[in-house]
Amino acid sequence: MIDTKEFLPDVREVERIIVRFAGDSGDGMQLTGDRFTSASALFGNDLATLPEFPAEIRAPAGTLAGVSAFQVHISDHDITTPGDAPNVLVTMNPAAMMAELPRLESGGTVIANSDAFNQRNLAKAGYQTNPLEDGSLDGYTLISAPMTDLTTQVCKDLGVKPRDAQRSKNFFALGLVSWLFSRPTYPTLQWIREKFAGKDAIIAANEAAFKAGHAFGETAELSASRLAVRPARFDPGTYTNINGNTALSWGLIAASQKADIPIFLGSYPITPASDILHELAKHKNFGVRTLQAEDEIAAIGAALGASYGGHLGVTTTSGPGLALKGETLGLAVSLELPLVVIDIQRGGPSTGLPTKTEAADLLMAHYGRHGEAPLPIVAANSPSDCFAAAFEAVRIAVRYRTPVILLSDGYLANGTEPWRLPQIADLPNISADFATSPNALNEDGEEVFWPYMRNNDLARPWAVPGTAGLMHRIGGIEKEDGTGNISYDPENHQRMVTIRDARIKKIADSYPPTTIEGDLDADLLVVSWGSTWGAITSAVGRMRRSGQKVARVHLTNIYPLPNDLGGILRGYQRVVVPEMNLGQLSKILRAEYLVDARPISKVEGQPFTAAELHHNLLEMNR
Amino acid sequence: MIDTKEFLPDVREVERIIVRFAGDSGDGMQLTGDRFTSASALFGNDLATLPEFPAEIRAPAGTLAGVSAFQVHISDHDITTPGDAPNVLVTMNPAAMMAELPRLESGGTVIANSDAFNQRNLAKAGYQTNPLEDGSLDGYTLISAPMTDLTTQVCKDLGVKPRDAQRSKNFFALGLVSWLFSRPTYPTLQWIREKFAGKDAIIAANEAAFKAGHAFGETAELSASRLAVRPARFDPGTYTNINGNTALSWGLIAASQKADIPIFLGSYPITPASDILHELAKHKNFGVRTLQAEDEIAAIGAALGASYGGHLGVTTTSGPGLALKGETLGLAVSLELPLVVIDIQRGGPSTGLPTKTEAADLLMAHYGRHGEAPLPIVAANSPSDCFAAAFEAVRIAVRYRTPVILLSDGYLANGTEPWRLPQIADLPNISADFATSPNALNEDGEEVFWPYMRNNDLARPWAVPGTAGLMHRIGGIEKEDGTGNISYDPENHQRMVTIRDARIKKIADSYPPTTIEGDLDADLLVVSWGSTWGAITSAVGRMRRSGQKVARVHLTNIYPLPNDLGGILRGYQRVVVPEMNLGQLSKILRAEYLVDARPISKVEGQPFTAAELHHNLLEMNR
Amino acid sequence: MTNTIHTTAVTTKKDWTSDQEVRWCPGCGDYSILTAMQLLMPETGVRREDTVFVSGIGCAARFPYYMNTYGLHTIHGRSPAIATGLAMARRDLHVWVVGGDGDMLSIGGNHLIHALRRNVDLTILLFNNQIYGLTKGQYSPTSEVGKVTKSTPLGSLDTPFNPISVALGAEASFVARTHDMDRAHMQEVFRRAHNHRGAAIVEVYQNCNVFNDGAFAALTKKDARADMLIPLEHGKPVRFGANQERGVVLDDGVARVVSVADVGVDALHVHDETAADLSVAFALSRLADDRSSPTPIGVYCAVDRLEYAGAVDAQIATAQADRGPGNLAELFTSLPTWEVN
Amino acid sequence: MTNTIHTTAVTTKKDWTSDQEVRWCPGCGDYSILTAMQLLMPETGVRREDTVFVSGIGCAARFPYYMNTYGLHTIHGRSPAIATGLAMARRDLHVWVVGGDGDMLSIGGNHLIHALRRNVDLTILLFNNQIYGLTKGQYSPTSEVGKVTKSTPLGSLDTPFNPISVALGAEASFVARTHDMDRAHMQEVFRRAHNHRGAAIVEVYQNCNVFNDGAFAALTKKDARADMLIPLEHGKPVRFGANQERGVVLDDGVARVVSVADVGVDALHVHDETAADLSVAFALSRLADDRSSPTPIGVYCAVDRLEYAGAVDAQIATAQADRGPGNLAELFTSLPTWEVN
Ligand SMILES: Cc1ncc(C[n+]2csc(CCOP(=O)(O)OP(=O)(O)O)c2C)c(N)n1
Ligand SMILES: Cc1ncc(C[n+]2csc(CCOP(=O)(O)OP(=O)(O)O)c2C)c(N)n1
Ligand code: SF4
Ligand code: SF4
Ligand SMILES: [Mg+2]
Ligand SMILES: [Mg+2]
Repeated sequence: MIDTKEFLPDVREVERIIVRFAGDSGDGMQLTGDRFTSASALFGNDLATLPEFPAEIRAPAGTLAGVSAFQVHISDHDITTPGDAPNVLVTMNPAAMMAELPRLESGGTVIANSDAFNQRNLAKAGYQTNPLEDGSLDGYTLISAPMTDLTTQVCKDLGVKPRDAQRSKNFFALGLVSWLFSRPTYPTLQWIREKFAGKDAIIAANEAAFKAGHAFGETAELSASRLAVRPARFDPGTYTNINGNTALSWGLIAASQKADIPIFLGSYPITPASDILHELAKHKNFGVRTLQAEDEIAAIGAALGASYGGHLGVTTTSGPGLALKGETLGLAVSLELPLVVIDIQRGGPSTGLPTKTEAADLLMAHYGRHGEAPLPIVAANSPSDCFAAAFEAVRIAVRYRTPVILLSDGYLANGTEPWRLPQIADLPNISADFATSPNALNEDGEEVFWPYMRNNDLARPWAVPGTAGLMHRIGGIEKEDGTGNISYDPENHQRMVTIRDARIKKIADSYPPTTIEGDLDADLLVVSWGSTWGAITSAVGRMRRSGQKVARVHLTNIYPLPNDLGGILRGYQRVVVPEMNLGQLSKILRAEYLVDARPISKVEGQPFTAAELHHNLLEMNR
Repeated sequence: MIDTKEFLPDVREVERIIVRFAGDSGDGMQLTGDRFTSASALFGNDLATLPEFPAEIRAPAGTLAGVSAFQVHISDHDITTPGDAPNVLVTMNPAAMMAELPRLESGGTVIANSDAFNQRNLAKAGYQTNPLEDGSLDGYTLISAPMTDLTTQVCKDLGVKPRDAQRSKNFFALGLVSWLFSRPTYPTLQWIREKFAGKDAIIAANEAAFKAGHAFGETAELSASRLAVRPARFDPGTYTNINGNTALSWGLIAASQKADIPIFLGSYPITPASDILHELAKHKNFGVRTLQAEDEIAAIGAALGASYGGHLGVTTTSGPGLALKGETLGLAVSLELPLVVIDIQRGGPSTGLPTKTEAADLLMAHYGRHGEAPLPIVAANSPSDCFAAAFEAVRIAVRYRTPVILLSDGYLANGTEPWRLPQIADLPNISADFATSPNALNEDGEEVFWPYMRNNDLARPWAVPGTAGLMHRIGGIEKEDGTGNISYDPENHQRMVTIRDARIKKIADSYPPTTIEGDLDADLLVVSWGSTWGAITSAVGRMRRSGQKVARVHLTNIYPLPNDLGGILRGYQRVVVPEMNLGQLSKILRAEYLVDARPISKVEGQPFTAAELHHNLLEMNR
Repeated sequence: MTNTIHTTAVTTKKDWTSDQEVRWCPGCGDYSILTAMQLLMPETGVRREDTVFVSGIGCAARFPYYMNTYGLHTIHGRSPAIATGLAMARRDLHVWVVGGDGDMLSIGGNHLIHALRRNVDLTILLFNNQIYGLTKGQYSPTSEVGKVTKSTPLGSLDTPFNPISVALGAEASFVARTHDMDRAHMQEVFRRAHNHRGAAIVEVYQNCNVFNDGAFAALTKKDARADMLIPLEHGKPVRFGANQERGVVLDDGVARVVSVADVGVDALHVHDETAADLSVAFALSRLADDRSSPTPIGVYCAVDRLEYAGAVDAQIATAQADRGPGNLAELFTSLPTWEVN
Repeated sequence: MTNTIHTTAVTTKKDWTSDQEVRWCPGCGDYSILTAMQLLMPETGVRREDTVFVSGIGCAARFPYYMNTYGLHTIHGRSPAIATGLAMARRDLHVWVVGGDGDMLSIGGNHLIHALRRNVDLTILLFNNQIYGLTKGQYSPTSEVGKVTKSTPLGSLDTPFNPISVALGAEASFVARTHDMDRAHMQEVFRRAHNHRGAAIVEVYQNCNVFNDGAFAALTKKDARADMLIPLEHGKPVRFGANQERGVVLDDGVARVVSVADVGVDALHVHDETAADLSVAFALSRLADDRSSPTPIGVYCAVDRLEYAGAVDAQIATAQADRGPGNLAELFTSLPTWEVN
């Protein structure tokens, strides 16, 4: 634990800083960024991160395709995005400079490993001359250090092989940046010792590199001034820095514990969803069963089979996988069994941009099945909100006996932010409420079990195999209302289609009232869903600080929509819907409420920045 | 050929008659209906038919589940539906009576095979007493004949085995009905001789039964009067009576001939689409290749592979299969290759009602793929219109290099109507326009081939393997505009998403102006798509004949919608959309045009009747 | 939902018969398979509520409706995958999977072979009628080359699968074949499959009298059986014929039918169903390459190897023993945390 | 688009190399496979424009981008199906299919086995690295039991497929194995596969040095090969070892490694790749059941049987000969018609 009062007085204080680490895939930038983030988290800053990987496993060293980057936004107040233009850019090679410099704020600081700017690397990156020397960085603050060389030197007497020593150069960079932003050093030093326990040479090399970088900052005559960001004011509690996929996995585990039904995950690896499989596979002691199935259809099938057996069936995937699951989802709709289907969206169509973010699966989630096959849809707003969204998805699935689609995206999956650990007792209970006895009388007055009798929620009983006396047979053919027997009767079909529709719509009765944030009396209402939450929060904040009136509603439950939403929308002159697609939610709102909801679209494989949204909203408010 | 002037003067003339043949699956009702239809077609009536099969292959004899029915509507004027309530119901056993009597118009005629109304069959059908005797048919005209017995008797001396003789009783029924409606007899007699050529005993039995039925009508004192329907006034030409699946298959063949590219059909059997596979498999002499694939995914995959090779890739399925094809369809969208995907819709969700009709796959056709993956959608209106719709789908696919979804449904698939054969020379030409030479210059000024260069339609070149100099590599990862090389560039992705969207929207520029039928100055506009066309045509006709004003627009091109549609919709006070789903097109119209389009829904596995639509429209016009 | 296996129930055939009307065509081979199953179940002593039949789509797949147990009629081809999830979740249940040759080998082929290699505790019955029944008569992946059907008016060109070979190629631990004309044989083979630990697959030659009548008559009709069916019996020389006059030898790795008189009894192959090496089982499966030659029936192999669901449960038990049952508070604090007061 | 096969081109390796930068990890086994292919192609004499590489998704599946031919990079698992359509439509082309063990045996397993049984004229290369490379290191259907990966932190429990056995169980007509450390062997096996009429599948042991480094080192590293790889050569006794001191016999249907000194050369199995009965090929495939024992490489079987696309074309030709080329007017009047004047 850190004393959040501790503060360094000898530096210039700023509210927030955005740092972007960029280098070759082999340069360890993700780890460097992660360490910097952790130190900042422990220090008490609010923060948000955005890792960006190349699409190739290992693109050729030194090329533009191989650039790996990690952006972190640290702040002394509540922030919701990893920031727009970085203030500081760390570039470990020319390719990183070439690829990332355009993002840097004008006048920002560039930190470069000058050793990497040799003829060969410059050529690979497409530079004719060395940007560190040819004046093209005029107007930026440049901190150039021979990181490879200095690291090799400090490692010389530590018994470290030169190749390993060179590898530690990212810790040099980390040390330098830590100095620059007055980060405490001990969390990193401690982490190095724990992480590499047993590999003494590596520990020594990394420590030495880190300290050398820190010392470089202290001793060199740097033109950049040293900055610090105060700890943010957080609500009291225990915090951890968490990414969306981990939060989502934990949300599932927590809900499974609360419902007292074990998780069964059927999954097939796919970026950016695989990490949920990896995370859940670690927690077998929670009774979690994971199956890496032969494909996405088998994955959802197995999950559905487990749900039929009384487990909490879950399946995780991304767009291509969800497209494959449509037929089985239809069966789940017809069987009315709990099932949680998680889509971590990525750039499409087809294979698209597998490592980039997008939110264009919303209409598929709504309509990607044949026939009238409605099901509820929940979306997560931020990395840590993935916990709550997963919990909500399980709540709905279990209570209403229905498959639920939970939408997240690549940005939430890998991005991190501080998360206040919930009190376990405060988590709502979920009741599986398995059927244990007959629920109807047949014509002969005998007690029988009818699998399609319904409760007040219009939900049917969940009678799991092994329960004596409740044997029944169900399937995907239309069922007779009540008995669940096969029925080809026209009126029964109409009735069942209507009931299936009504029971999903009824879920909205269980929502809390919709919250309108900002200026209730504004003309402009921003409606949104998913990971746009953070950027919109920032942009709306900027609008309001500059005196512009704007209201906003963010939806977690996308289907059915909240009962009070229509009334809210009709209360505003203009409704805009920023989306990482061509306007999918706006389509739904227009159809549902006949309100002229206008999309603000971005389909670049990258999240909105607060600045571009601010700009858009300003236009709308004119 | 028939002399359409021929007419029988000794009977009462009516405008139209609806006859429904119903019996056990083993009773040959489909064949009987078919024969009656053919005789009527040759006689020159307009007609429309609706076969209804039980879901089981051979349900237990005599049960309700085993009832098979065939309805035919014959008329002296243009009709568009198989009719609402039958005027005459033929029931070959008690189960057929139990199941079908509720449909009969009040006061209608019941024809029954009294031999089948024995204790055992009555019990199986759930009758306590015999409806032929207990007075429950009072109010109907009952023609009861011991068909089995009479048939066996006339066959006695023909050397026919008693079992075969019994089997001929459907021809007795056909003979009786033919007499009742003054059908010419020789087409049926001729057909019997051709069909059973070589099986002399069967021919003799069927002929004898048919004649006996006819004679029974002439000699028995029937309380029903003999009716006749004059030939309809058709446009001059050659006609054939065709069902939707055959018309659709022929439309594909015709388009393939016009485009001079052979059909490659990849398909997996599924009701009610299988008959297209069966039909196309017969026409190998047109160069048609058919593959019964291992599943629906392989089916579309193989079709796409064939399209890549320069063939006309086609895949046929129903809802469950289309749900499976979503991922590959996304690839086809990304590859921008011609492909025709045919969905013969049936009752859903899941396995649903496989032998019943429904039109609830429209939103899946629009949105059943991840990412932004737009593609054009065409729908057929009537059995014979399936020809034109298939032709249109091929036209769009080839010209715009895109997968097209063609929607039909179970009702169109099996229903029949007269179709005037088109003049082959009048069929529009379709040009494959394969690329044969480079289309760009690279940086070094060399001629190169860029697979994603576009023409005025925004369509890309179709360069098939085997073409020297045009070697290129394409796939589902995002492609650089022009070159088609893999690109992860954010702006390129935005550009490509936008282009893919725009190129599909542009297809609407090739449509003829939308036709408004009925009263242009009405308050009420009926908008529709698919197989509702016939019932709406009838209902709108009835409205207008009774002095009610109503306008209607029927859409063949569902996506992109016609450019002039928004203007049309906004010109009416009320817009209603009858659909065999919960309101899918109405959702799209509302979102697109912010017009309060109201659905009229029917999801009973059966088409709308003109009467119920008439009733609905009257309500709307109040 | 505890994973204890109960095997104490005393029941009769009637107890295992559901109240649903059977809807197969009169004369369909599926009836006798159903009877064999309903007769077998009381003998096993298992409880009805612990028994689940899972199926896909097809005539065969209607089977679960007729058993008075839990039943899940799913979608075409997916039953092995769905059953895998159920069996992994609930080791206390007896999970049967029933499907046709199209369901299991065409659209469902991949799920089938993966269930077999994983060796999930499932008893899989493949009703092979060499045709698509429910969709009214298209050829299937087991139909012979040249077959004329609705979808192959000029004759099919696809070399069929041999289901036994496919299963063995997929590392199946229990593979057997029986046919719908011999209720006692079916019952015995089903019993063996039911008792096997791991995935058991039984191919049942089944007559579709509507669309492919007599497909197996040359093998299974009463007077053909002695000459055309080769019963496999563990530990015994492989012999058949009315007078046991024919037998099977392995000739440089290939199984061949010989006259016992020619080679002598000692030269005959002695069947070892427990052989961990599946080579011989595979060689035997090749005997049935066309329907004019004698076909082995019975248990080709019954090998004991790692069962999947049990192994999954064992990993869970170990994890819980090592780390204690899951504790949310511990989970939440497993990443670095900090306190704010 | 005429179905004539051209085989006249004179080309060099460079002609077969596309302008796309190769994006595999440095050291990946895929590089040497690519080189083998680019070296082979000029020797075949085929034209580049008549050659198509079709692939799914995975590291292996990037292959088509690097060949200067037509190339189709499709979606995960579907390449055998997509290639089937292409090969059926265009018999004049040489269609290659490339994919990894996940692509071909996990999600794509069904398409693969159906392509094999149909015997469509495809040359299929399965790069088996026993891991999911592109998705960063999960186990695959060929990974060994106990493998610890991201998705199996406690070790995998799934019995792996033996790709050769799977292919043989699926009636494959050409099955071979080679490895990424022996370019000459790869080239020869690829050539054989390319020349085969029908579906040919080649398993290539491929090293993923990032996620599964050294998976095959015990077999393929230079000094192990003589003892651990058993070269299959048609018509020759199956022998191996630095001094040819070991060999393979068929012992009551099971293949076993023996010392030649013990049994004598004449007792060794003489390899017959043309054997229509796949039993022996299957028995040989079982030798490789774990990586500590010697593994056969080379051509397991190369059997001539009905090729699918050719048979389809023949049906079309017959139909056209019998009924004349399709005539629309005739088609339209093939149902009963009537005239209205
Ligand atoms: C996804 C999907 N595709 C196709 C079908 C249509 N279909 C139902 S059963 C069947 C095959 C039936 O054959 P088989 O599995 O051999 O069973 P049988 O009827 O012969 O017992 C098919 C193709 C379907 N229901 N779902
Ligand atoms: C439908 C779908 N599911 C999952 C994925 C993710 N995915 C891409 S490649 C791959 C497996 C890669 O393994 P393998 O086929 O063995 O190829 P390798 O990378 O090892 O060469 C997976 C699961 C995908 N692209 N599409
Ligand atoms: S169609 Fe064939 S398999 Fe199906 S129920 Fe009838 S006889 Fe049996
Ligand atoms: S991840 Fe493995 S298989 Fe993929 S390119 Fe890298 S080394 Fe090769
Ligand atoms: Mg079958
Ligand atoms: Mg692999």
